[in-house]
Amino acid sequence: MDKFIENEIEKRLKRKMNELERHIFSAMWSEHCGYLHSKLQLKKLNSKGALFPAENSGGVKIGNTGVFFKVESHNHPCAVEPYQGAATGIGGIIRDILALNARPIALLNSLKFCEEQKHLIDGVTRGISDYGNSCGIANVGGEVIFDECYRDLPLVNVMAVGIAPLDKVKLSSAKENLEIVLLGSPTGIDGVGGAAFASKELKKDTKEEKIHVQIGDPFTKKKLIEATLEILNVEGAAACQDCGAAGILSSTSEMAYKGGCSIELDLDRVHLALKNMSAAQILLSETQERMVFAVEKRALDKVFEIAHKFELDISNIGKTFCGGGSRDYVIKKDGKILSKTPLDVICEPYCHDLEPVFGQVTHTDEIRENVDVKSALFKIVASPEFASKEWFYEQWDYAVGARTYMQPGFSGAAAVKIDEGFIGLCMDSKPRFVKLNPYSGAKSTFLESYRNLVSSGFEPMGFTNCLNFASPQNEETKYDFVRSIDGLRDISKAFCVPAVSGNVSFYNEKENRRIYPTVTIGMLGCCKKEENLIGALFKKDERVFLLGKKITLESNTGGSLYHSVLFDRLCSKPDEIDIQLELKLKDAILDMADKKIISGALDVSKGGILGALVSALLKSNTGFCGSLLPDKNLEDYQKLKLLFGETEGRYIVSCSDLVKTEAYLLKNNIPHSLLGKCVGDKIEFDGYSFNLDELRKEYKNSIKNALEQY
Amino acid sequence: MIILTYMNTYRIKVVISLKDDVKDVRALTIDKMLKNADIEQNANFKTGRFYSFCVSSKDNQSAREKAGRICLEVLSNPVVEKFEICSLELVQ
Amino acid sequence: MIILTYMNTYRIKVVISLKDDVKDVRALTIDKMLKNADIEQNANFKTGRFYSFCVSSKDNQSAREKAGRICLEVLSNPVVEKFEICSLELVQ
Amino acid sequence: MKAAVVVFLGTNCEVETKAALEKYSFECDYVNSNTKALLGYDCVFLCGGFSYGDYIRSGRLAKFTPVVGALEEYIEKQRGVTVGICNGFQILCEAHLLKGALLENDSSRFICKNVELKLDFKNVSKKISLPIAHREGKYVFSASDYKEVFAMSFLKYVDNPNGSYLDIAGLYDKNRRVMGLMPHPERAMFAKNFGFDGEEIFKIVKEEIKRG
Ligand SMILES: Nc1ncnc2c1ncn2[C@@H]1O[C@H](COP(=O)(O)OP(=O)(O)O)[C@@H](O)[C@H]1O
Ligand SMILES: [Mg+2]
Repeated sequence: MDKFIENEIEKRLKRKMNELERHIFSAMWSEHCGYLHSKLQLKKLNSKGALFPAENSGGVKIGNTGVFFKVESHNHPCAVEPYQGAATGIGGIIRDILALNARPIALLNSLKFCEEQKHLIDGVTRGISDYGNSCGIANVGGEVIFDECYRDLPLVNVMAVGIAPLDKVKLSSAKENLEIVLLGSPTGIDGVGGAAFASKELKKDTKEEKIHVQIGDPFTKKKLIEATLEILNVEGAAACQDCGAAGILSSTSEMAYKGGCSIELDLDRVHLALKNMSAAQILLSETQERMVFAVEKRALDKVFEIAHKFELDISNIGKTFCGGGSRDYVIKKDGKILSKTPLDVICEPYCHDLEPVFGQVTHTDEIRENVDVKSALFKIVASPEFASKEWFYEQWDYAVGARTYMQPGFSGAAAVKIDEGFIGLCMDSKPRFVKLNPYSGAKSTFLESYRNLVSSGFEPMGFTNCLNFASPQNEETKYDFVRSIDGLRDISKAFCVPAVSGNVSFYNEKENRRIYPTVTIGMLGCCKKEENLIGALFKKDERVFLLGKKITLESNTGGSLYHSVLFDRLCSKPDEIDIQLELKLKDAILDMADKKIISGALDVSKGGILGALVSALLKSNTGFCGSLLPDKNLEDYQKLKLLFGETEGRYIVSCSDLVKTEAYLLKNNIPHSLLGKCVGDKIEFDGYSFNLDELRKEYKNSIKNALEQY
Repeated sequence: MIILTYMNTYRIKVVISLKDDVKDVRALTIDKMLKNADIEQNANFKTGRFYSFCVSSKDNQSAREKAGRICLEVLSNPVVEKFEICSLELVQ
Repeated sequence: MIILTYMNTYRIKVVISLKDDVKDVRALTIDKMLKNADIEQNANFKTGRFYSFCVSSKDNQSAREKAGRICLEVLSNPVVEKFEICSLELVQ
Repeated sequence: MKAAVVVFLGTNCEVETKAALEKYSFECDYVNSNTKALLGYDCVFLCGGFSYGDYIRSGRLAKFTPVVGALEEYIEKQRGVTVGICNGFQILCEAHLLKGALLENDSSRFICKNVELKLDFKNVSKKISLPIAHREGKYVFSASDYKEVFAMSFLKYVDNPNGSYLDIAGLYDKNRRVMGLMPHPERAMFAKNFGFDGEEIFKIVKEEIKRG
């Protein structure tokens, strides 16, 4: 523990810490639990309209249902033990949803790897598969990004979504005179010190990090989910908190602190996996598959009965009480009081303010090298970032629960059925854009999700975020972090889409190599009617329109995928965002879906216009004939920019009634251009012709080939 | 110039299991089932993976080393698992 | 009337693997990988599951029988798998 | 008609199985693994999931529960139709109520997707499409059972995804009172993207119950 922090704690305690308290504070005042470097910044985010943004997970209200969602990072554990790291990441995020008495109904993930690290990719994929599938929660979407900057520093961000009737939602603050009950796996020494581990850079040799690895038990988790949902509907079950980072310590202290009372725990009553565990080990253990409840005495019997029905261990480990003037955290073991500490000192750690920061964004020049369009398209289609991700999502059960109406690969967002209609879910990040300019990059990431929802027929309602950064001690990282948050705040206000929850992961660096600042967004939207759901699919004989910005040679296309795939460069200036245009496009697309004017839609993103068109045509299995370029006498580098350049504010839609569509677009003043028609089995435009099957082979198999060939 | 080294083939059998301080969640479930089904009260299970494979090496010693490397780098994750070479035999 | 039988505890180690006529695809994958990575040309892998567990029994002989029953009825599927008891030891 | 949907600890497809049965106008109860009373039901469904975590091997630990004992009696007496879907199929095989066994897919990975199948049951013979979602779905059997299994398979993959012998995706027992299949018909009854071919399977079950 560093000297400054130690002094700070002892000043507030007005005494020296004992040994147990040293453990308590090193966990609770860690970056992971205490949000030391991010707390003040996170306050800037806009959560107006969110449901319980300060709880384990926030959400939005749809009819009488609370829909809760949150993302969590498990980057550090996955770097060391990809299989268990990914599994327990899912386990952790499920518990955050569960704590509100919400039934988890969907999972998503956002993964970033270095393409060569097959063992990491394989381990993470299997971890998600074995754990998520066994819990019976559909894994409906996500994204995978490959970049050299994630070598040894994979990012694994997972998101869970749950639903609860509004009047049944339980919060995490425990009032006085409640019994504290711990349900689930016996506490062992697995993962002791995990919170501290996640709060520092990875060591050179990851083998040293072993003791912090937690082990997931999906079977127990499945039982825990069912038991928790039953317990929280028992009369007298007052509050619930998941037992995650810093285990019993953080869950119980936060419950009491939020409820404004004191709490006393008797560690002798905790059910243990091993004999002779020390007080610190019991308190800090991150054994998976545990939940903490605060219940009235009269409910105890019923709660124990439920635990036994599900063959889960349970113990009554303490109680809350009114401590008179002070609110204390009291730890007893072997009949002795080992520590009595004011809760506010434990739960309100010293926070660093990252501001003011100095930094600036510089943009390098545009690319003027030529690559011919034909080979460029093949390279882009085969690049793992563009190629179909079916190798990943087919390993995850996306259909269990029979709520999935649009599955991965079908559209930019998944559609999941709830009583009130459908929720749309997606997860996105644009690390290259954030690296170029954190303020506009964060906004652009938000819009990526936003457009994914809109193009699938959903009205965006709220978002969650995961901020993956290097060490907050670096000046550059500080700047990136603060400006990313500014970007998220501004865009979320402009669109009235609140931040409902989130997570921060710092220290994603190793031996002075840092990841790109990576802002992951998970967004949720709502659609009332099944027939308004739109896939990214076109039908034969339909016309295809581009809506939104036309791309011209003057447009800014910095950060585009084709720069990195063809030239291995990250350069030039990203496009400006036009909020009015985005709103107008959203209204038009949702309205046209409702009026059945359009039948297919997708947003223009990775790979630009041609990328979007090709991916839709490959999925739809139809050819295309039309024109994408304004002028045929262009140099190749100019054509690349027009065809593959990524600007904001664009969608591609398909329709069967040309006249009606044009009339609608003109009447509502929507910028648009007719690209062509779905015909034949070739993609033909401006003198180019591509065979669908040849492209499909690259698109479908390139990831499998890259990852399964040894 | 051609150097001829005579290589032998050895068959190795190994067991990979979780380190002792890592919880074996499968084993705990099996224990419980056997108890419930009244087959065994304290079975105290441990689970692991078994592999048998060949390496070609010039002698016993280097075969063992090679097998160890395969266990460490290919078959197990040393962060949570340990391996044990159960047998090593010369294949005729 | 109380009959006292003194019970010993034995620890048993077993390996369960696929019968020879069932293709071990996992093994084939590892073989291929080792070959492509130029680690071993003909590794000829076989895979299996390893279990170690205790039974309480009055003697070695009956412990072995009980373990055999557990292997047959609990741990393996005799349609496709075979088992082998690798060791049986009295636990003190 | 009354259906029992058996819920083991770790089962996770009970909700959609019940919903599918109800859509097909069955009266439906969940029964847990301690139930011994099955004789009141016209059919018993063992549904998908990971009973007891599928620890040891899939479907294995479930066979030690009382309900599987009761199921043996139910089948012995030929009271009604038993259907095992996915994990349910694995349980039926592990309990030797159906021939054969299910091994890890040839890819050694979980596979979730819609697949084409050929359904051949009595006078029905058609191609249908159903979702699969399993990691241990490779159906195998002993050589000595070849004839019997060949005759009893009613559902085959058009493009074998997992290495199953004879492309078998589903089969019944010698009395046609026990059916097991890896694909999930209950998932293909609600959403357009998953199709509605699941009804074909429920139709067969209903007819077999009527046959008595
Ligand atoms: N980037 C963020 N944006 C919005 N809310 C955040 C962010 N990071 C953390 N939070 C919120 O802070 C609270 C504490 O989060 P956390 O400590 O991660 O919870 P847990 O330990 O249960 O995972 C939660 O309400 C969470 O949603
Ligand atoms: Mg929490």
